[in-house]
Amino acid sequence: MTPSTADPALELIQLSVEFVESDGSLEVLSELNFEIAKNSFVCLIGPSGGGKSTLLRAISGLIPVSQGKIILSGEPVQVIKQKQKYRTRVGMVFQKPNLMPWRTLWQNISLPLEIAKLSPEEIASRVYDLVELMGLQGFEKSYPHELSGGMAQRVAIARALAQDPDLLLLDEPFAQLDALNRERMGEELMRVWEEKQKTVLMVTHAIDEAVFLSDRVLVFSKRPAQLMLDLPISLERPRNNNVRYSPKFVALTQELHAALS
Amino acid sequence: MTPSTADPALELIQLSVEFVESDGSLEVLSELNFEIAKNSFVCLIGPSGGGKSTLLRAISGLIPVSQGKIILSGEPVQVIKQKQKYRTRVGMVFQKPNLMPWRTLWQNISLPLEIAKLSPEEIASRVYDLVELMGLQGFEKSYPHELSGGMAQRVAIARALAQDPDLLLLDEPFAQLDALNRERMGEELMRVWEEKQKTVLMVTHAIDEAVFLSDRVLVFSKRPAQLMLDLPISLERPRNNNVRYSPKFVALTQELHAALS
Amino acid sequence: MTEPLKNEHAQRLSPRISPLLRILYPLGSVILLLALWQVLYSLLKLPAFILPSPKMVWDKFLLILLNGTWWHHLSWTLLEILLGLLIGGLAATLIGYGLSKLSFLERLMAPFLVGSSSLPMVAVAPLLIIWFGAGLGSKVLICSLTVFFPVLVNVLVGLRNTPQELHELMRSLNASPWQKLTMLELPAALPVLLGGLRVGTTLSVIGAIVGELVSSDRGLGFLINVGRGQYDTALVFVAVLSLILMASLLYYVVLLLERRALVWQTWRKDHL
Amino acid sequence: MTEPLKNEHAQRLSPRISPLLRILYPLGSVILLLALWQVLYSLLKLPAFILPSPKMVWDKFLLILLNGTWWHHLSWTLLEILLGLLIGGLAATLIGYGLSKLSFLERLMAPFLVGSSSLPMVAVAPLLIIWFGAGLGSKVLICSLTVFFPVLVNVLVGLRNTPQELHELMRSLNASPWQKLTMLELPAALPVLLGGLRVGTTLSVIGAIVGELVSSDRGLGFLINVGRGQYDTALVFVAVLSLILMASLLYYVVLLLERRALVWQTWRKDHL
Amino acid sequence: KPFAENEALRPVTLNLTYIPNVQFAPYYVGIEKGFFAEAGLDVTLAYGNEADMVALVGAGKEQFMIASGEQVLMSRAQGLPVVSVANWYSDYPVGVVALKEANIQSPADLKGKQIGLPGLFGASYIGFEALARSANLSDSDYSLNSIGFTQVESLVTGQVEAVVGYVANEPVQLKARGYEVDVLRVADAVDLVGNCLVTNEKTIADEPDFVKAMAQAVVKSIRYAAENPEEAFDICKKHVENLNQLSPEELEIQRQVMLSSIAIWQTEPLEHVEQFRKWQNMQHLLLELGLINETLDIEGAFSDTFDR
Ligand SMILES: Nc1ncnc2c1ncn2[C@@H]1O[C@H](COP(=O)(O)OP(=O)(O)OP(=O)(O)O)[C@@H](O)[C@H]1O
Ligand SMILES: Nc1ncnc2c1ncn2[C@@H]1O[C@H](COP(=O)(O)OP(=O)(O)OP(=O)(O)O)[C@@H](O)[C@H]1O
Ligand SMILES: [Mg+2]
Ligand SMILES: [Mg+2]
Repeated sequence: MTPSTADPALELIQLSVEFVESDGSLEVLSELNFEIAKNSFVCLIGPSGGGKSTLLRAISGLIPVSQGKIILSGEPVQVIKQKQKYRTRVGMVFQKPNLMPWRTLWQNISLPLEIAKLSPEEIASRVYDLVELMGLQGFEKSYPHELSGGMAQRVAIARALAQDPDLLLLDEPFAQLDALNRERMGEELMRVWEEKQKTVLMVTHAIDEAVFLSDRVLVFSKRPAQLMLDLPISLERPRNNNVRYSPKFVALTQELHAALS
Repeated sequence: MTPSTADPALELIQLSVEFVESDGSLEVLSELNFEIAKNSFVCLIGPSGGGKSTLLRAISGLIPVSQGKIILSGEPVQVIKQKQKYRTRVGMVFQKPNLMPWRTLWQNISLPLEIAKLSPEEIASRVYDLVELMGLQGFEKSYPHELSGGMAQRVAIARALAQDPDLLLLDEPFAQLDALNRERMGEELMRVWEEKQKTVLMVTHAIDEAVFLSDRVLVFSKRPAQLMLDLPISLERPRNNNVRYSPKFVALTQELHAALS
Repeated sequence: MTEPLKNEHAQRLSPRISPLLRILYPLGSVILLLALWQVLYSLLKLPAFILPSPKMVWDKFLLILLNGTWWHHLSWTLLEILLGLLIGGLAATLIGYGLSKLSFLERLMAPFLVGSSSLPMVAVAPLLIIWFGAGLGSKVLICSLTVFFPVLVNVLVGLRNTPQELHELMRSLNASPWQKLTMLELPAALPVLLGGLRVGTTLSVIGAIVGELVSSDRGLGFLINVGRGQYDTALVFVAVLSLILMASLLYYVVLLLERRALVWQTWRKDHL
Repeated sequence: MTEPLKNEHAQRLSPRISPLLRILYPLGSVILLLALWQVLYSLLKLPAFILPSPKMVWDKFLLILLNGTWWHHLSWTLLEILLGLLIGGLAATLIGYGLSKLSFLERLMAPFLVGSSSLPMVAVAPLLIIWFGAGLGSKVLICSLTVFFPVLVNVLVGLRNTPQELHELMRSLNASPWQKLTMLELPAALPVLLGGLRVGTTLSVIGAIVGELVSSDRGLGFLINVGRGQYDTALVFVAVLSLILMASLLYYVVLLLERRALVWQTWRKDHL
Repeated sequence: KPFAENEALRPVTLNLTYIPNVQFAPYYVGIEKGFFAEAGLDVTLAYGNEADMVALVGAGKEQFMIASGEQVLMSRAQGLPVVSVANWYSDYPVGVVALKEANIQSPADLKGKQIGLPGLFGASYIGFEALARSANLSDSDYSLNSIGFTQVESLVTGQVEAVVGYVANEPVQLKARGYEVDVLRVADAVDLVGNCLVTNEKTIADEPDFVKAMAQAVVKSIRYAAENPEEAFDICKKHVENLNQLSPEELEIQRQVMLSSIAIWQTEPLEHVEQFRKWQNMQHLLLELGLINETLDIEGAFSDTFDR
């Protein structure tokens, strides 16, 4: 579980993203350089409108890059995207669960697999495992409107995992949940991450959440976003709720708080 | 600012609330007894579906009580409600800002005053003060859809304060905000409370928020709701962000965590 | 791990209506209407060829029901309507999808869409009959046209309102255009599309009748013409009531289809 | 203290269309239509009394525009429509409000609302003329009826969809019934009400024309009858095109009113 | 058989205006008694709006129809090459009907009255104007109400004092329902051409035998129906929708309608001069009413070479 920077899951090299508009262009990311080690859990914090979502969208290939490169396990995103292998490389979870309301829980999880045209048996077995993993048994036939916010978000994570991606991107995945559910979902996510051995990059606004979950917290500056702080979180794993009350945890939280205000 | 139980703002005496349904009745609150001191800030935590919102709705007279009494500064709610003085007694802030989309920020704040048929001058001066108090200057003519979530919630609080009520009820008012905005709004609310000298009863799911804001935290059991824990928060006031890292804060948080799980 | 269903609340709070009441209410309405009609008849004392009594109309209905005339004409009108719905609905869906992909063309067409929806078929039906003959074809054409525009507008609106985030999701999953169509766009547009079809049904009935009134030798519209020509007002009433009933039934059938197809929507039961 | 506006994003991403294009597009559509028509005319070589050329229609238009006939008839139809809108809209709003307070009555009426929306006016127009005379009155009545039902349905839907939480807010503020009506229910129902009026406008045009086609001595529908009676198809085209234009204009006027009244809504610009 | 010898019957559509009705008895008789078949024709009847039909015949899309005389002239004025080839009605079939109490005995009595008619176009309008002009009345002397085809109802409910309708229909309907009425027949005032069999110039030029076969079969059918009214009425029951479902009283009314219709049928071909006069009177009236703008070649509008 210790990050090995020798073989990074994600490398950003001089990455810039601009939006061209009728009234001039807006530079959102400016010459960003960092890498994320394989199997590490990294959180990204920064001011609103700073460009965090933009970065995630660039990594998942939804928007073009103006300059620089994004490299996933050694291969540039653009190349991967064309090779159609892409969908096994990056899974994305948005702020809202983003489920298709006309699909049942089961069908929502199987969506990426159907798109990838896997065999029905293969799909069934994978989805079955994921339902189990995320503790969604008994709700397979429920439609999204019948699910609570926490369950819907769990389905969204299951859907992203269905692709079995090397890199999991999460954009404020728990923002819609209340405080208690949020804590629970965080623990859940950590458990899955430990079991599945994925690389995770997650955007959040909650400092304690970031500290509790990650191996490393990145702090973005205001727009154009640059790396302001790169804080390793050397708390022992596996972690449980008590770690929140340890002096180390409190100190890390305080440091991030200071950096942000 | 020290609570004096001698002259309570709110007293519940053997309070029960049931909902009668076609398939039997549902007891939501069961023989509840407690009082809240004048000018104190009390938070209420409890499991989902436990009856917290029901209690607030009962106090604000929106639903009838099956048994027992609710007494506001010595007078039973039912009596007050009939006397039409009621609206100066209780102000309610809901989970969603609940603004009228066709009214500007200014007009939304003035709503309770228009309903109370105050003179236009009186209304203008009161709303002006509240806009200032909540830091909403410059947005008086904006419509709700032009406001951010935090600003909308601030308007909702201003609207509740416009009635100049003795008791302010807040039902998870910050649930829709992200973590950072939530902290800010908490501090804001505390500032207003200190300035205005109101009694506040607030429902929340966030333990640290409860501890940070209140003089006393009440913990509800599962349905039918009963008082499980009544925890005084003896942290010094005025409080700032650093108090979150004090051992006392951490201990209180931990105690509440334990009570809830 | 089991959390409460999200809208447990909402469902409990929505007004319940027993199945008995659901039948009793429309029944009540009909009885009310009949009573009103009878009172009007007895009070006004108009000649029967101006306002027949409910009894006369009922007798006439039984007569033509038993000798097969009723079904002969009703089935013809129904055929026109259903063909019109099928052709108009299908054409609108296909063209709507095409237009939605070519926003340039859509803008070009927008004024026609508004204009044509206000085109009274009764004014152009004769032109259509001159151009396309007086047979089944021109009636189906009129029906198709009346159905076409509301469905087209709804297809456009439905496709346009597909949540942007779901489009992003599909893109992030590298979905092919065909997969986007079948897995996202069609299901997303379905509720609005069916809504358009529902409105279209009503309009289609009117279209068929208008076509028949202008020229025909079969159908409920023809029956209205015959009744009026022979001062058989009871027959006119039977025909008008039949077509209202037919329109209402068709409406509810589409509504039912909608509910079945859209179980995934929190169905608004109080939807008219 | 100043936070970003909530839908800064959304606004930036919505497609912008320059005011020039906004005029150019409909213009393009019209030119396209004319071209198509001319091609059809030249190709099919139909006699002019079946399909006149654009030029013939334009000449006829100029002729009746200059001698005042056009305005004479158009203004009459417009009067019928506007009176119908006023009376039908007002009645629907008042009755709708009443029904919404008496849900028992509403349930009783629901089948009629569905049924009546599918009642072809062209079939009952003669009956109305028998009962209410052939003058302006019966046309306005037909218009009012066509406007009545869509507006009524929308008033009911609008009132019913007033957010429950706002009702609670008003109750928690001890608002009087009158305050609830003016401060909550009316403003909340306004968008849907105006939407109904917009649909009603289109229907009202059709209603007026149907009434005039059945019996009249003035109005665009009458002009259509005259044109058809005199084998003057160019005149029929002028009348039909005029009424389409009028309907579209009325539609856009209501749309404009809607936008003005509803500045507080994030206005869907791409709304047809 | 003059036409199509040793061949199968030639299918042809005869377009009638309005809807199936006892007044169309001759055409039902022609089919049932085989008069059309004898002429080598397999006739199908179709019904529709008069103006639409005239346009279709004028455009050569249809070949035969029954139309009112003024329609022939008005459409010819607009360039439609339609021609009348046989007469059905000897008289103009329109009249003004009033209840006895209105006391309208002569066209002059129309002065100051509220008069209902379907619209300011078509046969009833033209017939009424002819009648009014015969009494030197103009439109300012009475008030015209467009009431659609609701003449009987409007008269009975007192919305108007007199209505314009078909002499064979509305008066019969009213009398049968117990109303006493006065009828002013247009035919008594002016001699106008009535309804006739109409085809187009192209058919006449290309297939004169075909036209002749049709015209003569029509004339024969009219005569037979007029001479055998009871048989004709029975035949009607096969062709007229709803007739069988009428009550005996209502059925009798329909019989009366047919009988009064027979009274104005042209059972023998009209002399040329007589025909010419009727057509010319019609043209004169249309010119006066401004419904046509220039004199037409009357000889081109009708032909008497096919019906005899
Ligand atoms: N498609 C786009 N076109 C133009 N500008 C855009 C686009 N997407 C984002 N932006 C702008 O880029 C900036 C960064 O946006 P982004 O969503 O990445 O911020 P963020 O850090 O995710 O903020 P938040 O914490 O509020 O989610 C914002 O100013 C936004 O307005
Ligand atoms: N009007 C009502 N009729 C029937 N049952 C109701 C009604 N309002 C609430 N309930 C029920 O009462 C119980 C308590 O609900 P309440 O909203 O008070 O819980 P809560 O503590 O506020 O929960 P949460 O933390 O999820 O907001 C729930 O089981 C709910 O279903
Ligand atoms: Mg973001
Ligand atoms: Mg609650």
